Amino acid sequence: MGSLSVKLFGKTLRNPVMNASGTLGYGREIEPLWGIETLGAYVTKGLSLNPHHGNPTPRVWEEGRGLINSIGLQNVGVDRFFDEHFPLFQQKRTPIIVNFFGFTEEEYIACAERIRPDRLIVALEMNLSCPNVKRGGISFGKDPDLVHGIVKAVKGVTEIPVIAKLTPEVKNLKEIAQAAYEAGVDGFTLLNTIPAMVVDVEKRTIPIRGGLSGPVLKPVALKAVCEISTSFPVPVIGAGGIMNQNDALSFLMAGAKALQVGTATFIDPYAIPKIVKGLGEYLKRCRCSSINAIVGTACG
Amino acid sequence: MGSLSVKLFGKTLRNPVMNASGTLGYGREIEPLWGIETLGAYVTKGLSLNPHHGNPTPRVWEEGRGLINSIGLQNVGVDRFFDEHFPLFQQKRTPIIVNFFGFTEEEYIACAERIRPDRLIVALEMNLSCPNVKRGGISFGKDPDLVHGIVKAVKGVTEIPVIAKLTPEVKNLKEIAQAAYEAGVDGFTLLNTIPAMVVDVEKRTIPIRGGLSGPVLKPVALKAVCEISTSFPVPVIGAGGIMNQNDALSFLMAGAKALQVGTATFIDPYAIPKIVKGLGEYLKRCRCSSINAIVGTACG
Amino acid sequence: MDDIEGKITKNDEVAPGYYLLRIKLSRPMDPFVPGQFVMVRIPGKDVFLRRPFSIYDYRQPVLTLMYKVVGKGTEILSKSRKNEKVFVLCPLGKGFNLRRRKHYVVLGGGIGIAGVHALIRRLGARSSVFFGCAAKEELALIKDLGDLPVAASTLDGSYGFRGTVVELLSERLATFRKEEMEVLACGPVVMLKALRRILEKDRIPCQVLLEERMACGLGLCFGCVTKTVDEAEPYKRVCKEGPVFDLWEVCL
Amino acid sequence: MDDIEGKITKNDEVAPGYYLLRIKLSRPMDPFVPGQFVMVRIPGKDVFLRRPFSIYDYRQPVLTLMYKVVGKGTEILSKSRKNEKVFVLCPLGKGFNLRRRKHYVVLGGGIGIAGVHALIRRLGARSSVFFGCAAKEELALIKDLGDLPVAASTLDGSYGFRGTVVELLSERLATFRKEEMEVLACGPVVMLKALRRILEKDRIPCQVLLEERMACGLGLCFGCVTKTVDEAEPYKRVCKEGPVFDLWEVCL
Ligand SMILES: Cc1cc2nc3c(=O)[nH]c(=O)nc-3n(C[C@H](O)[C@H](O)[C@H](O)COP(=O)(O)OP(=O)(O)OC[C@H]3O[C@@H](n4cnc5c(N)ncnc54)[C@H](O)[C@@H]3O)c2cc1C
Ligand SMILES: Cc1cc2nc3c(=O)[nH]c(=O)nc-3n(C[C@H](O)[C@H](O)[C@H](O)COP(=O)(O)OP(=O)(O)OC[C@H]3O[C@@H](n4cnc5c(N)ncnc54)[C@H](O)[C@@H]3O)c2cc1C
Ligand SMILES: Cc1cc2nc3c(=O)[nH]c(=O)nc-3n(C[C@H](O)[C@H](O)[C@H](O)COP(=O)(O)O)c2cc1C
Ligand SMILES: Cc1cc2nc3c(=O)[nH]c(=O)nc-3n(C[C@H](O)[C@H](O)[C@H](O)COP(=O)(O)O)c2cc1C
Ligand code: FES
Ligand code: FES
Repeated sequence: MGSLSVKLFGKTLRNPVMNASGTLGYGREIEPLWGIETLGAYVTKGLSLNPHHGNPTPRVWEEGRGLINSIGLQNVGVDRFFDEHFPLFQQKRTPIIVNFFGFTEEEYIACAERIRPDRLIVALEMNLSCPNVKRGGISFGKDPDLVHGIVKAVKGVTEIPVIAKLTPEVKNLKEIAQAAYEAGVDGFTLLNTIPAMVVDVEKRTIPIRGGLSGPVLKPVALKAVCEISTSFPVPVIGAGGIMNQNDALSFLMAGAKALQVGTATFIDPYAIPKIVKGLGEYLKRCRCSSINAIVGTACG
Repeated sequence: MGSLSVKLFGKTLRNPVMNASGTLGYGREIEPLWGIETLGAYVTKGLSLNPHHGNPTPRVWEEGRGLINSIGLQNVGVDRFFDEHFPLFQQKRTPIIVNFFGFTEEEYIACAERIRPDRLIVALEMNLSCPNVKRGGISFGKDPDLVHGIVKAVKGVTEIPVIAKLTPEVKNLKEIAQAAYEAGVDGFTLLNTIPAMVVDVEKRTIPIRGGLSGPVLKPVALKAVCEISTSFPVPVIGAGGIMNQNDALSFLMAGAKALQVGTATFIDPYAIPKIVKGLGEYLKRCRCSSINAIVGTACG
Repeated sequence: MDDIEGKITKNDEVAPGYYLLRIKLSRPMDPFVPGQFVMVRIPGKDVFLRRPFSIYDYRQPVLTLMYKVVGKGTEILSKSRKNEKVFVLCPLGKGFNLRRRKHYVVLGGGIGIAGVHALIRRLGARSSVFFGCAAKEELALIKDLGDLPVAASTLDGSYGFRGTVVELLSERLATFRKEEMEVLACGPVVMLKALRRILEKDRIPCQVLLEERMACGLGLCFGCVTKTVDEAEPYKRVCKEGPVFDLWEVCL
Repeated sequence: MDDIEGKITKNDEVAPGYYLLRIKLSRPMDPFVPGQFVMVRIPGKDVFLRRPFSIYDYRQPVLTLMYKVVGKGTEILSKSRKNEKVFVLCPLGKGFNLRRRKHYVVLGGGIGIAGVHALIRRLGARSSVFFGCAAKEELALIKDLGDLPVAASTLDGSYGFRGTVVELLSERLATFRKEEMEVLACGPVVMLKALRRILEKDRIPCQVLLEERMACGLGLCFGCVTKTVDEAEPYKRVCKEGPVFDLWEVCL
């Protein structure tokens, strides 16, 4: 029987399927439906040094087979997360990846410092690309020098592996990845949402500006995963419109070592367990001994 | 009765609806269905100094409600276009926008020089962002300095207004636009396709890498149109997933002075005449005297 | 809480633009509290996100919803036919808290009646029911409550009190013993704001069922928040901390 | 050429995985040349691009297509029911050129028969028809040609000649007068390549109907090209310069 387990940054995950940050609350919310130990690893909602209130509504909008969100990074702050929510993952022995962000370099650093190594913490995932929040108009993911600086600084204050989560910067993606890589980044998550907007033609207003996620992202994210996974010798985690087993396989074959499922959970709250199950069945069908054997097979 | 006519670069177009470059052949191919004089202006297939053969097949792929193309800029070259195809537009008195590209700065310049001013030529549209062709890996639209240089050089050799057609560079869009603006660009077309890819899970291959177009682009393009049209005092032409009258209105309200319809024509070859008609009816219904009155009303 | 497959057994227009939808569930739903809701996956592929609807009634195995056509999702739902399959994530959220009072005044404004229908049924004689709508055609929305006394108002005066349901309540408020009563309401924001104004003086206890655009309905996305007076954490999730909130704790 | 609304009047499985689709057009289609094709908008919203199909038969107002289920579009089409509406852009492309010869040898391989069916009907006695398929179940594809002599081959030998249709033709080739004949063929690329090999020595004139993924079908997108020996402009559009090409001008 094939094994779904993958090794990421020296830790063994029982499968390569994670939730995408911000799409599975603090973890406990999904427990009435399925246990979070189903996940290869739980990715936290984006955390910051201090709590954030987030944006006014509307915060979510349907656009074709896509979702535009403008949550604005509402979160209880890194300390309260570890006080109130981390115990559940300890109890269930579920590895976590801590997604975090800051509005200044200092905030990133202080937030990373706050997170002490733990055998359940697989990595810190730096959200370098939040299109929803515009403090001073700066976005760290925009500029290779900024990326280099911030990754280097974060690497300097933590022993936990650091993942850079990038936005679909299209043509500059490789340049940005290069900057993060040179600063010592341990892996990449691709992609975050794409900036988007809706016009209400009746009211002549813009009901929402935010980040686009869901199936519409998939072909763009696949391209990014293939490009980055063949260019850098560190693991890539794929995200963007993974709705089912087939999408998951596409990302693995494009070079992703692990996967994050976001918007799909809103359409079908069992999407994640179904994908985990589907991957297991696929291994059986193709008589593969390990899921790792298919990683990058389409994009060599 | 409201008027659909718009003024662009000093010329009056009978309506703001154009085809998007590369999606209406050389113009004559649609004539069995409707006359090209239906268009506000015809945008040429991307032309280059010398003819180009383009890419091997598959060149087109359906991905959800999106199209991925990898045509590779096949075209007969600028000279043959003017010899063989331009007479049709002269005969039908249809204004044209000449979309062109090059693989070197010299090719851009030489191509632009070849195009003599004509009362039917509204503008030259520089394709700064062709993700399909990778000669030397350079893409002009990537770097603000390259954009500045190439726009300035082209402006130096032609009296025809010059439009920069940008790719969804997401976070750098404004910076790129700024570079083009400082080099004297007369307008923008937003957006070109987004780089994308497909994985064939059965065969474990990548059947196509190319540019993504169609409805999936719309919310991304709207965002770009709103951002650029409010930042620079030159006209913006909107493109990206315009399928019907409502989409067209969204782009106008987001700040586009004119529109380009691409992929929609493949789904419904009458999409363009229907949109022109629909806009006319909208003006009647809302008792607007001119289509210009709604431009930018949502995104002020 | 579960995602239950069901089959449409009825989807009838009960008043112009209003529908009653009966879904036969393939498995029993967990016990629910009035005010709780479900997330329905609209049949077909044209609607991406699920849509939230209050539990109008549930008698195993039939779940009943009442909805108004307001946009794309409800439009397509209204065209779904008998025997079509739907997935229903249920029951969700926090319903009305009914352990506090002896006498409840229940208000439903327009389609807001769907949010308090199960509540009214559960309270029976412990409640006084007020229903407001635009015109007498919409009285069909309370047909199912035929056996209970309902004070109704119409904006055009075509039936009952002419005016809003809050104006009607305001006229009758004096007849209730304020110390013993609590108001439970569901309706458009303007209605809830007006209600707030008439209850403000005595700060009469009041729970309101709020609506917001939702993506998940489970508390996962933080997309459906409403602003509250809690300064430390002003935005609460309607799907998780709500949809029923204490009127005096929210900023409408 | 026009985009004509039609109504499905028949959509029957004639052999496992093969369907005959009859569409009643609301307006007459322009006169067509065998080998020309149509672009069909598949009912529903799950298929984005239209799909190309050869004109199998057309007798006003009924257009007939024959198709094989090979992927998403044809799968969904096979589930379309009677009376469903479809849009058909037609007639498209350049058909077979029939002004040249007295005797035509027509080859259809598998579903390729759909591309030459109307041709065979038009040529009548002027042609010798060869049809190859995998097994005798697929003979249903030539049932409509019952009144004409067809030489058939099956890969498994369950009917007629055992082997490919090109092997069959190769055996018979000597019986034809090469100076007067022309081959017209439609089938998978492997078949056309094999055909090329047996015709190469005498460079017998041959027209082939090629298939390519298409977006527009009108020559607008340059998505459907095939490579030719024309060095100046190697890529020709299958939908515009084709789908019928001179075998000796294409690089298969
Ligand atoms: C807890 C809860 C219970 C609800 N119960 C019912 C019910 O029993 N019956 C009923 O008819 N409706 C109910 N609603 C409202 C219902 O969810 C919306 O009317 C529906 O989602 C609109 O979908 P649509 O695609 O038709 O509209 P859209 O095209 O998405 O939007 C059209 C209009 O509806 C409004 N709208 C969209 N989504 C919501 C939403 N989630 N809540 C409120 N307004 C919205 C928009 O502001 C817009 O003006 C409830 C909402 C919530 C949050
Ligand atoms: C001019 C022309 C005439 C044709 N006539 C017929 C006909 O009469 N009957 C018939 O059954 N088929 C015909 N075809 C092929 C038919 O268009 C494809 O089988 C169909 O488009 C596949 O759609 P799908 O969504 O089912 O497959 P997809 O899911 O898109 O693809 C599945 C498989 O089909 C192949 N395929 C996809 N598109 C095409 C295409 N345009 N041409 C060839 N292979 C393709 C792919 O390589 C893939 O292996 C014709 C094609 C052309 C270009
Ligand atoms: C509601 C919502 C909230 C999100 N919040 C975060 C976040 O806090 N931090 C982050 O890095 N990404 C966030 N994302 C982006 C997702 O993690 C993911 O990268 C993106 O949605 C693409 O995956 P999907 O198409 O599977 O949803 C959020 C996405 C959504 C839809
Ligand atoms: C088949 C095809 C060919 C294209 N060729 C060109 C081109 O030659 N030059 C160019 O600037 N853009 C080209 N584009 C991009 C379109 O002009 C347009 O920017 C894009 O498709 C978005 O619009 P749409 O969603 O309406 O198609 C092409 C797009 C398609 C689909
Ligand atoms: S709808 Fe997702 S948190 Fe409420
Ligand atoms: S399919 Fe578009 S040119 Fe042939």
